[in-house]
Amino acid sequence: MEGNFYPLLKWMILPPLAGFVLNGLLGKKFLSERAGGILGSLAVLLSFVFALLSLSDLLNLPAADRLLRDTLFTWISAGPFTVDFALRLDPLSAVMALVVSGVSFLIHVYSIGYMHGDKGFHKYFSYLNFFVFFMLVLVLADNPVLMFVGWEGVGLASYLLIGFWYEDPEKASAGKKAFITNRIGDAGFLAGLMLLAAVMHAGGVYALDFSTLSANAQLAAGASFAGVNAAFLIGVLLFVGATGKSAQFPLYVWLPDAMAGPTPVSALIHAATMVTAGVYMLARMFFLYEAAPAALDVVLVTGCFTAFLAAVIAVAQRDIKKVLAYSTVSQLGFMFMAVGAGAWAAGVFHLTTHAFFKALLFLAAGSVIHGLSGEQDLFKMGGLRKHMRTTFILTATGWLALSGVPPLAGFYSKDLILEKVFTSGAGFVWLTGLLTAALTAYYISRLLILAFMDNYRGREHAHESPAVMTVPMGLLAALSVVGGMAGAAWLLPFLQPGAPPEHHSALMIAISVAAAAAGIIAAFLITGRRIGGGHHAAWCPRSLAAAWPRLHRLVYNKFYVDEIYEALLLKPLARFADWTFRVPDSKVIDGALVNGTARLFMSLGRTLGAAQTGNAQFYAIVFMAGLCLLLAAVLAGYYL
Amino acid sequence: MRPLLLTAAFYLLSGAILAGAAGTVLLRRPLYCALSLLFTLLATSALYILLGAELAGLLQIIVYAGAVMALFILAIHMTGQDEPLKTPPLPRLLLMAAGAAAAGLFGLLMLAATRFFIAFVKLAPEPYSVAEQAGLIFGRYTPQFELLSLLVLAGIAGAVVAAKKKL
Amino acid sequence: MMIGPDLLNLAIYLPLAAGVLIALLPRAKEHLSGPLALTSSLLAFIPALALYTGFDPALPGMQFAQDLPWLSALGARYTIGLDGISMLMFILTAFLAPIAVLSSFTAVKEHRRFYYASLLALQTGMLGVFAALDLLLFYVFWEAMLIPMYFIIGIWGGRRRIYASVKFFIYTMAGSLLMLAAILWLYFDHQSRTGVYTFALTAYNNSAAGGTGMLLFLAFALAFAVKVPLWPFHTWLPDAHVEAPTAGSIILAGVLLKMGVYGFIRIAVPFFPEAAMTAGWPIAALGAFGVIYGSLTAWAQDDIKKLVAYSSVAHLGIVMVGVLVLEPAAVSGAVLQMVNHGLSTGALFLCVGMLYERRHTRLMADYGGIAKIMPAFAAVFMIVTLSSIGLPGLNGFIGEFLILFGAFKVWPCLALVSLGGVILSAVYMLGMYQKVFFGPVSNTANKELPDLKVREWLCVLPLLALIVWIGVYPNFFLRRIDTAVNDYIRLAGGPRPVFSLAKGEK
Amino acid sequence: MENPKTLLDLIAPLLLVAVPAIIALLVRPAWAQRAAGIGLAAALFNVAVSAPANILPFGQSLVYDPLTKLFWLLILAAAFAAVVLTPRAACAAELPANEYYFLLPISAVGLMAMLATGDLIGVFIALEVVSLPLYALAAARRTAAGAEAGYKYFLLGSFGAALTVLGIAFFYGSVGSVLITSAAAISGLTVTQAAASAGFLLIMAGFAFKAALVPFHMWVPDVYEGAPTPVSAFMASAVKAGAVLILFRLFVAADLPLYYKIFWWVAALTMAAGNIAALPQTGVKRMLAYSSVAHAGYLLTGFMGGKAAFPAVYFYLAVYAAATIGAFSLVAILEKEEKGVTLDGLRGLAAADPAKAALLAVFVLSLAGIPPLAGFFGKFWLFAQAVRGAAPGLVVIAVLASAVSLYYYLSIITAMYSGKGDAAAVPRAATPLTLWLLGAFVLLGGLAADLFLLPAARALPFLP
Amino acid sequence: MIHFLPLTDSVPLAHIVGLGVAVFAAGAFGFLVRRNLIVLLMCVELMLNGANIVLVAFSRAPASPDPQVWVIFMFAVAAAEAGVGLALAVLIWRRLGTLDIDALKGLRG
Repeated sequence: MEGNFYPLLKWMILPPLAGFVLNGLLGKKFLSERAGGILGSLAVLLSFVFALLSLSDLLNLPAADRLLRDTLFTWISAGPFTVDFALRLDPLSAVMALVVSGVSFLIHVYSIGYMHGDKGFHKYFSYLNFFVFFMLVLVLADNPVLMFVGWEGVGLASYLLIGFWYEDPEKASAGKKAFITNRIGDAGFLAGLMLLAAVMHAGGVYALDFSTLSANAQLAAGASFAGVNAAFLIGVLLFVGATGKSAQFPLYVWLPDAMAGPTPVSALIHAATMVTAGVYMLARMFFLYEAAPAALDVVLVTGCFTAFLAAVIAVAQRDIKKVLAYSTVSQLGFMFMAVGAGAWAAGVFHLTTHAFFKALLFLAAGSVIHGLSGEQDLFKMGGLRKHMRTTFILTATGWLALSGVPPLAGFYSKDLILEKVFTSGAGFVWLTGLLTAALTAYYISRLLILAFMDNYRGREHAHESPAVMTVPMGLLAALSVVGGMAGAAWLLPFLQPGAPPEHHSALMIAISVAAAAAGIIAAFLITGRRIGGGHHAAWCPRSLAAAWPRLHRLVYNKFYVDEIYEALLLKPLARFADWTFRVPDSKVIDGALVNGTARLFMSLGRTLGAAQTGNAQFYAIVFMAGLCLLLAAVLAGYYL
Repeated sequence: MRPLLLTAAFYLLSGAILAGAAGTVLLRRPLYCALSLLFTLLATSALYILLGAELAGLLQIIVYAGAVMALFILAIHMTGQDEPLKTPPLPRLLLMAAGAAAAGLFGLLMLAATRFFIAFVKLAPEPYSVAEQAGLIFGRYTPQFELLSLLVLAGIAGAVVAAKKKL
Repeated sequence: MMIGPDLLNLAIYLPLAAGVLIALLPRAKEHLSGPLALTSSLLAFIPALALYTGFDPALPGMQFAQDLPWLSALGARYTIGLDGISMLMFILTAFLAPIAVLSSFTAVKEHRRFYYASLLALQTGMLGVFAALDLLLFYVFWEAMLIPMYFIIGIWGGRRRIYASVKFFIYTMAGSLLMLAAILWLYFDHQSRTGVYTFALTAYNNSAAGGTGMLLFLAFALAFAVKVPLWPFHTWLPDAHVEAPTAGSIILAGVLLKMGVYGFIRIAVPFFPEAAMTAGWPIAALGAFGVIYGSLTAWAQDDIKKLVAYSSVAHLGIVMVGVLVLEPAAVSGAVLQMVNHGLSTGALFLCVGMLYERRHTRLMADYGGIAKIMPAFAAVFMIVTLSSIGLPGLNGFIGEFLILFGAFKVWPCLALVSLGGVILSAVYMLGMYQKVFFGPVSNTANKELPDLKVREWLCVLPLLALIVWIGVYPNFFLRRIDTAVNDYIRLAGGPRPVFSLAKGEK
Repeated sequence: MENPKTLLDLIAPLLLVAVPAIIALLVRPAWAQRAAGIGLAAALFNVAVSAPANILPFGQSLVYDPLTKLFWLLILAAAFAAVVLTPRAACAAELPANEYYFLLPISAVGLMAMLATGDLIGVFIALEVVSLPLYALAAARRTAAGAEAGYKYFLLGSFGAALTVLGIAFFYGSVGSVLITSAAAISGLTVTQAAASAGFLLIMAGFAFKAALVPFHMWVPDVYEGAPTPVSAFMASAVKAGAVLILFRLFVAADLPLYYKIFWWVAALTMAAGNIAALPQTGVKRMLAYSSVAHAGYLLTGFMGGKAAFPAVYFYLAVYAAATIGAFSLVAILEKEEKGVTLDGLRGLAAADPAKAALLAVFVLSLAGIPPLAGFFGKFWLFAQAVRGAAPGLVVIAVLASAVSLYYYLSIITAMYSGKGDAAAVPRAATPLTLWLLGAFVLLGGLAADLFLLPAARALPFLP
Repeated sequence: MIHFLPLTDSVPLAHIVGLGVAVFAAGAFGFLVRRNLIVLLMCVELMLNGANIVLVAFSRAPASPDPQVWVIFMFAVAAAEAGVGLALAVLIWRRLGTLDIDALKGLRG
């Protein structure tokens, strides 16, 4: 262990914080738009550079114990709980830090172009830096509590950025929806942590940093809470947290609405970095899941189901960003399938490659929307290959990578996951995974065709995006191409030094490529025919909508999941809240008990007042009656 | 023969007193009530003498029967309220309550008193001499006696305040 | 004047003296009363700060103690002193008072001399409660400070101020009168056992057990539960908060509610540890239920101040769980949460006050899109809302985290119920924030609202600074209350048995 | 002043009050108040300075011991305050000044005599000396209400007196002596105990009437409302104090468990009836009347502590008397000729006359028993006696009753301090110094309770 | 046990006390029932008279002169009371025009 005070880690997280503060306070008045943009991007670049430096230091260490820690100060110490503000760099967090800072830097540069002329330009960049700071804190945290700080910090950043244009109540409530759904997930995360802490404390372990936790994982396995095995319960609860953050079933509803935010935000937060936090957390806590295989099955099944469901929905969407959003949900499903199958390294590998090509696709969509000055409906686009050539080429790379066409990145990581799932024996899950891969290829091809092929259906005058936007996209495209091969060769052994080298069976490769090809061809057939390409076979339906109209409407409306949540959860809860205030609070406690007693005493007072009739003789009679009563009481003592 | 006469006289006087009291309470015209009260007071003073409290009996006639009754008669004439009042008596419920209260008081007190009164009171005993009683008044009870003077003075001033037409 | 009891006395009685002075100002000098009040409450903050820095966290028991004869016929002595917990509450009161005074410069127009005199008298009353170590002295301060609060709500309050102030006064008074009977019973029971008439708090620790102990504990608990406010006894809070002027609400939420909890920590639990051990769970359950109940009722409000008032019921519900669970982390979390709630709810009321001063309405429907018109105010309100929700990185999270983690080990179900409350807090707070700040500027009256003025910045900045400081580096405060927390737990009969995480089968 | 050797020294205080009263009858009306005031002040000073020596020229008929000194101090202070605080305006308009300033001091002399004699007959006669002037004074107002109040008070007063005489007769018959101390013999009696305790009860009833305990309290609201306010002040403070002290001496002397039970119920009923009946009142004077009934109840709660409760009872009487006289005097100053002061009448007083509003608030808060005012310490120590006397149940009732009383006490303060009202039109008469002294005593007296409790504790052995 | 008449020159104490209490009770009943103010006063006098009879009775039973002195004092007290009472009655008559007790209903509630 390099000792606990490796300095570089704190320098990795400080620049974004400085960027946030400077842009936030001084931005509007003192910095020009250009200066603000550069400051923001520079901050993230610094983090990226420091990440690289610390990576090289990490690599110098012997393969077995590659760990760098930096304890800044004791954050909380109350009774048995001591939580240090400590950062940790090991292969897993190094990879994540690189991905986060690298992709963020590119998106920052892109945003300078995209957000040009927006009134809240500096506020936007300060929020982005704010996000990167908390993401890095999340990734580099040495104990789950600090990770939770990062966890909620990024949730807040996404809330602020989704609702960036808050004049529109639609966007504001989308932000609120994202934050609250995250909060529900976070509650699960917290509950899991609480149980973990309780189990550890019961076992006499009081430090909560990951090294000690993984060393005492068997404590959790041994203990049981309310009859259920503790490790399993912690695993599931932490996974609930992950579903909230990484938009898995049932808490994925917020991600499609999160598209209300600026597109670079969608690219950075809702594709590349934040949503992957769930996968990172599971990978980080994997020592726990090893102790509770049942929890892994839960992850596997949920991941698979989410992937399939999202892919189906993506097929029928009209809004370009909605398609990409559901695609992200689906790809995250894949990552969770990988972790569920026990291959967290494969999951992280897919996470990295996905970050590249999904960010690329989102930025491309951004430049399309920017080009068509705000138009997002696929049916109003078309033929953009003529007007936006570079964007077309870059989108094409992203399309190939996502579909899993070799040799691009998508193929390597997705194929690896399918193979791991297959080898882990979950046959049915593998089959659905394969089908989802095909569907993925289908909807991304459909997007490409609708947007770029054929001729332009919209009214706007499409124009190509400036260099400051296309250059980052180019870099990302390069990474999408080269990332797969480099990752397979270098990343996996780096993450799991001891693991045996991966051998890809030829059969598995063939099957996944076939699935991808099927998807693409189907897309060209159906979508191509739909937009009037004459020479297609009769059996091929004009479009999905025509073939199964009722099914199509169901899928287009996202299986009405939002409406179901609204009807089953939100509405009744709101009505119950209203009822608790109106009836028990105002009527029962306040009305009956408090004011009731007051009214009772007042009426008693009035009756006593009425007894004062004013007639002196009546008083005398009361006098005598009282006296006789007392006299009787006195004498009773003697005679009874 | 004398003792028999004494006891008969006692019971005669008791009957007179009770009749007088009933008269004061029940007669309708205030003047008749006043006269009935006068009769009661005289009968009581006779009783005192019978019981040996001669000084008290005689003083009762002078002070009580004389001065106080004069005041009452004066008050009745001043207010000219000789004929019976036309106002209706108390509602039945209050009447009954009053009766019950008074009877209750009598019953309870007698209940308390009878348990121990096996003692007897000699009629026409040797009375305490006036000198002896005077010695008490100006001996042990001087403070009380002085207080009485203050009381009467206060009574006069009070009556003047109440009856004064204008300040 | 080294750091000791006389400094403590100065800190307590300086405001009262200044208050009397201000009340006697001639009518012509009325405009001076505000600044004078501000300077005196600031002056009073200096000794409090000196005490805080001079406070030695390692030393167990009371510091700066003083013990003078007072009513020898009754056996009551003037004993004051501070330990970790009361020191923290002491400095919180001294810290919030100047802010409350500053915030009412523009809000209060008539009877200003009497207003500031009441505010300063209230400060002395509160400081006295935290410093008193003699049961009778505690009770005198406890009820004496009701009078200035009654005047503040009753005279300078909103439309239904009379109803609210009378309800507040009688509700609290009735609760504490039962405590008076209990004190008397204890007083004579102690005298019969030891032959000594005394009111010293230390004499009554662990003083009664069994049935009578439980009865007495409930009498004390009722008086403090009304103040906390614990669930069924809370209906005075919304009326008092809504109708009180801004400064009144700040002090009411910031300090008065904490006296209920302080009462439990200093008196109710240590006096009857056995009864507290058995009755602990039901009362904590009331607290946990209060968290959910408070959040639900807050969500149903359309008046911002009422929403914040009900949120206080929720926040203090979770504090009660923390205090009664007798687990070191949870208790120090609860004590810290008392400060946090004071800061965040105080700041919330401050901001609502600023809005009220501009638009003279508290209904969310009358606002909308304020973020565009008053961006700085929106940012400040955002930070305070997040602190109130308990977002990590700010002060709210530290308290709630410690309470939840500590309480889970002993009462997992209560911790989980409170966790539910934490989610609901995000729902209603962000719901309110969105209705007020986001969306289009629908109401024309909101068009040209001025953003924060200098005076308002001065009010809110110290609160924000502390909110962030406690969020980032809470250890500075936690270190100082450790010994006091352990003393409390020891007096309360030791930590509770941990929930059995049975070493079950695989 | 060395010990009073001669009889003159013994009765000097009584003379110092009576003689100026008589002078007040003779001098011009304007001087009458000064004469009475000087007389009372001189007596107060004389008593305060003199050291009581236990000489008994007339046996138990006239006793001057430390206990009597304490009694006299209380009565004289209350009487002095009532006399001095009678507003001159009221005097000129409706009260016959000369007689007024004669009758009130005479009533005070009656009270002093009542508390200085150990002989029941003396006590009865003194009680009459107290009552007669008050019957006249109650009727002093030139209105129908005045006459009615006076006559009602007279009727019920004489009814009570007659009962007391019968009680004394029975008591003497069974115990053989009329000394208060002989009440201790009741428990020893065998055959005649029933008659003795019956007689004892009748005597108690007479004084219970004067102290306005529950079954005998119905006259209080009407008479206090009808009578001139300073007279009500005197009745509510000095007369009630005298009656309560006599009740206490009798109760302590007899010390019968039966009477503890009876007083338990009477106290509970008095507190409840007094406080609850006051809730709906709008007339401030009538509300204060009901409050004085309730306070008699609180005092009875103190009785449960037995003989050792005397310091608490004495201190509470002092504090209660100060607060009641203060409150009534302020009402006297504020009321405009016949129309009494109502809650609406007080509205806006704080704005119009802050000094009087603050003083009334202090008096009312002390009556309510809110710390740090003296009323709280009085109530606290009184309830403590009840707890020592093993009557916690009564303390709980007392505590709840004072919680109920908060409502109407606060309604007075709320009226004064909220909004604008016709109180603003009150003439800005100066606030008399005595009122400030009473206010200061009530505000700070509690913190210096030792000044009352310790001497009272020292005087304990002289209780029968 | 009370036995009658054989002792001719003395009377059981109970009879005298009974007489006194009876007069007292009659006075009390009259006081509670009669409407005319002056008759009320007479009833009060009756009650006092009854009490005096009891006092005199006891002056004989344990044979001591004191009660008789007290009876004399009671005359003075009764006289003073009657004086003030009648003055008030006249005042009521002058101001309210009637001596009926029902007129005294102004103060109530």
